[in-house]
Amino acid sequence: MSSLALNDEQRALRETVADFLAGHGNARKEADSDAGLWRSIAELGWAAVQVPEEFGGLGLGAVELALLMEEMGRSLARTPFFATVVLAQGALLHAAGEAARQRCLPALAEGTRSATLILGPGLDARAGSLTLHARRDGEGWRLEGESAQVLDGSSAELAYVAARVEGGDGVALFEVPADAAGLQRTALEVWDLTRPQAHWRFAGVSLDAAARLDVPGSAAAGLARAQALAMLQLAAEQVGGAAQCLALTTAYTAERVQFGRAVASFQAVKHRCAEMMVRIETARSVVRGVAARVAAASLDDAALAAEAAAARVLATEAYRYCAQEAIQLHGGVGFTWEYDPQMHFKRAQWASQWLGTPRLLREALAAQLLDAA
Amino acid sequence: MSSLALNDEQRALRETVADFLAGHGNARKEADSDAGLWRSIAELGWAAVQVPEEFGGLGLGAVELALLMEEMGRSLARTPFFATVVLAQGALLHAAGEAARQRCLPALAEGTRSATLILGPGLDARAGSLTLHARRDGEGWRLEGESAQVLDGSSAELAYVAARVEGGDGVALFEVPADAAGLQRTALEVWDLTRPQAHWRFAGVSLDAAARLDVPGSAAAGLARAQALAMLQLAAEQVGGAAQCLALTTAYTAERVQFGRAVASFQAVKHRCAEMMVRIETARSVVRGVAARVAAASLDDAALAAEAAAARVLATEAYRYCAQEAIQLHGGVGFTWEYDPQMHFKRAQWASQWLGTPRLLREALAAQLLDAA
Amino acid sequence: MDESTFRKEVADWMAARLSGRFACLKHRGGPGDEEAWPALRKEWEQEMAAGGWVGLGWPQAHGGRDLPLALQLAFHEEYVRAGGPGRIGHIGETLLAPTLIALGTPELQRRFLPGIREGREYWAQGYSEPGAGSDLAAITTRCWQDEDGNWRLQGQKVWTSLAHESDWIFVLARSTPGSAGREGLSFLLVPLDQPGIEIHPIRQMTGEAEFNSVFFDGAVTDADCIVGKPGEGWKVAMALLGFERGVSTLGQQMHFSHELQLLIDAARANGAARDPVIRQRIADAWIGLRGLRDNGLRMLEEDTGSTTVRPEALIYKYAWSNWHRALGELAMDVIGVAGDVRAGEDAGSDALRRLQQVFFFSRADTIYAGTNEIQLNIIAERGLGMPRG
Amino acid sequence: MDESTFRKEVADWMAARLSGRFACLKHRGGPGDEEAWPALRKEWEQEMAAGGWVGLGWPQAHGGRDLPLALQLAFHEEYVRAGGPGRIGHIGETLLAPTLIALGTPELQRRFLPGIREGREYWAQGYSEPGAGSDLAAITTRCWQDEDGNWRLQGQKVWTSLAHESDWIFVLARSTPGSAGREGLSFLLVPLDQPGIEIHPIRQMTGEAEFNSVFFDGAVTDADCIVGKPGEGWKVAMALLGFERGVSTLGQQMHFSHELQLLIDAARANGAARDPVIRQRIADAWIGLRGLRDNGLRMLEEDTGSTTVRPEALIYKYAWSNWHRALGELAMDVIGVAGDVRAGEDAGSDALRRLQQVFFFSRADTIYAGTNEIQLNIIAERGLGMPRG
Repeated sequence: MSSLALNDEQRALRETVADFLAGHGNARKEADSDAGLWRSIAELGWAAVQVPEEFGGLGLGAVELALLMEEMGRSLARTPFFATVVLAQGALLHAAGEAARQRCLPALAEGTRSATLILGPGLDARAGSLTLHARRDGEGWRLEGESAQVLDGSSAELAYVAARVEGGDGVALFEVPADAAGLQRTALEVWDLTRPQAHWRFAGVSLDAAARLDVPGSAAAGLARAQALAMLQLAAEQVGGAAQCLALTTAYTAERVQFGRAVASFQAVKHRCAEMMVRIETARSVVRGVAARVAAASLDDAALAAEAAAARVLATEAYRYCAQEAIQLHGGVGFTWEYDPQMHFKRAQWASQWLGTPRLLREALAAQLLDAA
Repeated sequence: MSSLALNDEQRALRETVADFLAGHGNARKEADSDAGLWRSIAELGWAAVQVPEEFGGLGLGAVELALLMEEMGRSLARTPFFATVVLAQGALLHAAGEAARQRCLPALAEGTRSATLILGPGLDARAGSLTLHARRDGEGWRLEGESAQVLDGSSAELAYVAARVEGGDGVALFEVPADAAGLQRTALEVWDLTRPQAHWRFAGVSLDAAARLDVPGSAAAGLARAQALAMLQLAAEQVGGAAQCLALTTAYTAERVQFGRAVASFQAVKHRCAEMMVRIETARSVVRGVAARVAAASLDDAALAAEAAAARVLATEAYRYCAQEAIQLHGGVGFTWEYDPQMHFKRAQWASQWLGTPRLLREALAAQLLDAA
Repeated sequence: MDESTFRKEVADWMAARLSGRFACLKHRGGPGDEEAWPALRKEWEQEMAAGGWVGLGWPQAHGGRDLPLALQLAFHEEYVRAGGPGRIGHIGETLLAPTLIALGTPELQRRFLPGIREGREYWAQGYSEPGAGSDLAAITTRCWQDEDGNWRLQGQKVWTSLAHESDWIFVLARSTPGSAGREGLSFLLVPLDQPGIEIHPIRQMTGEAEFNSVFFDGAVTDADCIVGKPGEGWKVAMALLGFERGVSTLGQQMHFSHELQLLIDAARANGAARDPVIRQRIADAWIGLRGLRDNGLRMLEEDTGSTTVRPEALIYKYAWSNWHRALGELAMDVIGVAGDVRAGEDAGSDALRRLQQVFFFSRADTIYAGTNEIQLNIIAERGLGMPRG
Repeated sequence: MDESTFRKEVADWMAARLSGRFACLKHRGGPGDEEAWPALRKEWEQEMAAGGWVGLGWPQAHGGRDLPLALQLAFHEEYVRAGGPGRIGHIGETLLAPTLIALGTPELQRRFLPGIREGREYWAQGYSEPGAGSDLAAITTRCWQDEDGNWRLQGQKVWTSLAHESDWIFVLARSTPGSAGREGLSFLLVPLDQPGIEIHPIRQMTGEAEFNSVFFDGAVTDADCIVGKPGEGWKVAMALLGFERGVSTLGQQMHFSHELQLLIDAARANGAARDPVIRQRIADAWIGLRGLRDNGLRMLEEDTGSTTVRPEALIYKYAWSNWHRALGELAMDVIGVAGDVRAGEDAGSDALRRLQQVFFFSRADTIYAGTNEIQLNIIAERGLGMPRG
């Protein structure tokens, strides 16, 4: 039985992150403030949280990263943290060979470079969904194809790219600098301004042999594991966003008067807020539980996939519900630009479509529960 | 545009039926009172409502029948009305040949005999789901197989039975007297005591040639149409039951005091009751609309199937929701035997499984909407 | 007139006129899209007026055609079927005009009805205030009469659709100093283009602004620009809202039906139509639309003249707004990750843009014109006789 | 002690003892099935007591084993995994005993704890009344002292589980004439087998009766059979309810897990497991169970000793009861029309009977021990600090 309790260091980390982000939220600022925030985060060492000490990291784990992500979600921070730390570091940690990890991780742990990860649409790691193809080209490789929506695709300096290897050699993981010749990036106009995206076209991008990071034959399983861990961390971020929707709503309805009473005193409003709390705390319990079990290394791959899926479904439904109700219970101002609920609503919608929709995650769970021999 | 307005005769019928059933409800009485109620209903002419005048009926239509069914649902009357009028008459009207209608309908319209209908499990009319087989036997027929759950299976005097004809001859409709040799009936202990069932085993039941009622080749389509119309009428009954759940709940909560106030004055209770009303009235509007279009003969078979499915899904969800909330809002007494909500809960559960579950009905609709060329 | 002949007449007219320079208006200008082509849509209103399609249900004495319900309905259905654009004149035609016909003086009727009928004058609605949303009786905008009898106004109205495109606004304001609640209010007709009025757009979640705040700072209107007597404004305001549930609800349903069809086409195009869960939800959307449709027909037809509570009318706003909101969610689940990206204005993105508008803008549906919570209160209290508070 | 050794010890003991004449008790006697084999289940309680499995968490001074939380949890899990029957002694062991240990006098502890620990004396709970369900403070059952100091009781309690199988009942009654609300109540311990008490079964929707009404007509108990002082009954009663959310919640989850497995087996057997919509719902049930489990672990572990609000504890009752109710609905949708027929008592119908019990009996889950509505009020007020009323 792994403990769900936070220790003193973890509680202190949560406080520090929450305090810092409360004072440095950038969701409503212009994009040119983003680099400064990311630099500060790197200086605080948070980009290093899950990287082992041997690669220049802090050697902490899923629990600490989830605490960070929850606070990021609460503040709607617009930073390369998710793409660089959760996605790119995650792929390196689980799908790259020892030498590649040694070479690539320190810069990402320091936060001196920002990165992203390219899998199939919506960050689908299954081999069949990958849209990029790698072909041997002398000693090196040549990448072709396009990825329609790359997270942080305009700002990332590096991309870790999963591609299908032509000739039946399975899946490989490559490092591609964003300024590589033959790579065309087009920024997209997205609804959720805190989660920028770009279209990437690989019109024959040549890479040298060292750009391939995986040990052949092991990338698919490693990427699946990295994807499951990313699901867990995205769930943590969603829990933070949902909790903020509830906090905004209880604060607003406590002040707002209709029919001579605070809106918060209406039983229907109270019950809706209570329902939000039930969903948030349930999702938070599972995120905390899965993170603890990941930290205790007590889950095999199948169990990790199942548990991460559970966390994601709960967090996705909680965030969508809370964002919806935050708009509804704010009344007219809820769907105006000046109030925050609409920003959470867009983030919740974004998060519901990436790293597996609830529908697909449930079906994957059902297959585990029902189709075993 | 067919009118949804009731005319004066229809309104008067509704009043008469409601008054009569309010004074003669038998759901809580012993089963030996049932025959008397059925006799009274027959004397009032209600068993004749949809039968054309040429067959001894009143020649009214789907709208009047739906009004009757709604009141039956409200009162939870335990009568052979649904099985005899909706199911058996319906099968005769739409799947039997002219001579058979002439011979069989008058007794059913008079209510001198009670009857039932046997299709596949849950009254599934599709040929592939039928569990009885008919084999030519000299001039006549021989029926084999079993039907696990026959509505009114212990009390019905006649059964109209759809069977697959051996040798690829499609589906046929037979009339089988309940006391036929080779027919074994076993009463079942069911949860919904107002909807009795029995297991029927056909251990070689011999029938003469006249027992086959359909015009060969036409039974399948006729039964499908009868099934769709039965769905509409069952939806009407469900609307009546749901409306009664709401009426019971508003009455009980108006009287019951907690925390020094009538329970009905709590906003959460009011909103729940309002939500019940929304679902009931939506379902009622569609039942009324489909019945009006059936009466105006403005629907082809595909449109009828789709519209009846819509009515059924709305009515099924409304009844389940209202029965659930009636129990919940009655508090402790809601799940005791002495109060009515539990009876509606059982009826709502029964009704959710027969004549197509919401899940199957939605899929059938989706096929119409999405799979057309 | 025979309904099918009439329908054909409408369809033919629409096919002929909604073309050429008006072709770009097809299916445009609905809720969430009201900023599309406002000037051209005003010309379209005049085109329609010239064609005799404004005031179909008004009495002939007021320049209307006094058509029976079935034909009005047929008009709205054919209009939407042909892709007729969102009606920039609808507040004047369907809300203010019936109110003037019912409660206005002959002078007011002569003065204002022709401008509405001819598509020359556009109206905005001035009810809600920052402190009076669900609780409309809490309004604080004041009005008073100068010595010359002219009315003056001071205060702020919000959520006024299209105020920046309108010529006039009807305003519910407090004329009796010190009054509270529903007492002491008056219903004034106020020209928008004057120094005492400022209109500020309210930016909504889509980044666009089809609502406004209207600030009155000593704004003025004529002494006789009042409907009903001073102090009777609440009654007039409620009568106007009563016209909101009219024949046009069935036109709205045609819009919904069009949106559902766009969604179905999108699902078939991208393969979502093969997903069993999406299939269930699409079927549910269709079922819900049947519910709105039959409920709407029942609302228009049954028991007219009866004074009892009309359950189908009570539930209608709650039912359609929540259906529409769910449709938007379904649309985005059908579209998938591609829905993250804002659809462009190019023709190929029409369907995607419309579905995204439904998703985002339907968030307002369950809030304006009585929030879900207010609707449920009303249903419980008026429909079920449950106690207040 | 090492946890895995301990688990094996429990499992071995259960395998050895839950056999022979006790074998028929496997998986029986849970909620909705409490009427199963009551006499034999009392013998089983004594068997367990003899094995040292009662009072695992009690202090050793009171005859308990003072085991750490992890081992208590392990015991409950292994107990349920082995099919251990519903505990007819649980009200005494898990509710009254901790209350006596915390708030009772040494005399009361000496008098009552051994009977509970040895499986000899069974307890019922006398809180709710016909007019005091959600509003427990509205109770009207009176109690007063005779000249000899003995307590007398007059009134009616309802929803008392297993009263007809119990020896004692603890009763919250009004000792201060004219008092109201939470003041003036006392917490009495009353023997059930006496002329002043009548027990009437309450027939529930399944036709069975595991709840009772208990009528007190001058019933009597000893002067010292009171926990806390006269007038302090509310505090004692609430302390007792606080013990309801203990380690046994995780045992309850093992029951739930068993029920979900029965449902999965049924779905695989009848083909419902191939239905895409049923698959989604089964996955959701599994997800919900993870939620209960991790929430339960968090409740037991985090921040113990902290005085702040524990959100995970506040939501727990609402979460499990609604999960369980939904499980029952899913079960019936999996079973289909066959669910119309009452499953028999034969062994082949075990799973079907259990699933039907879940469907019908879980209707009570969202009502007793604080209805959904009360739970949401509490969450909003205590968890979110929203205003009362």
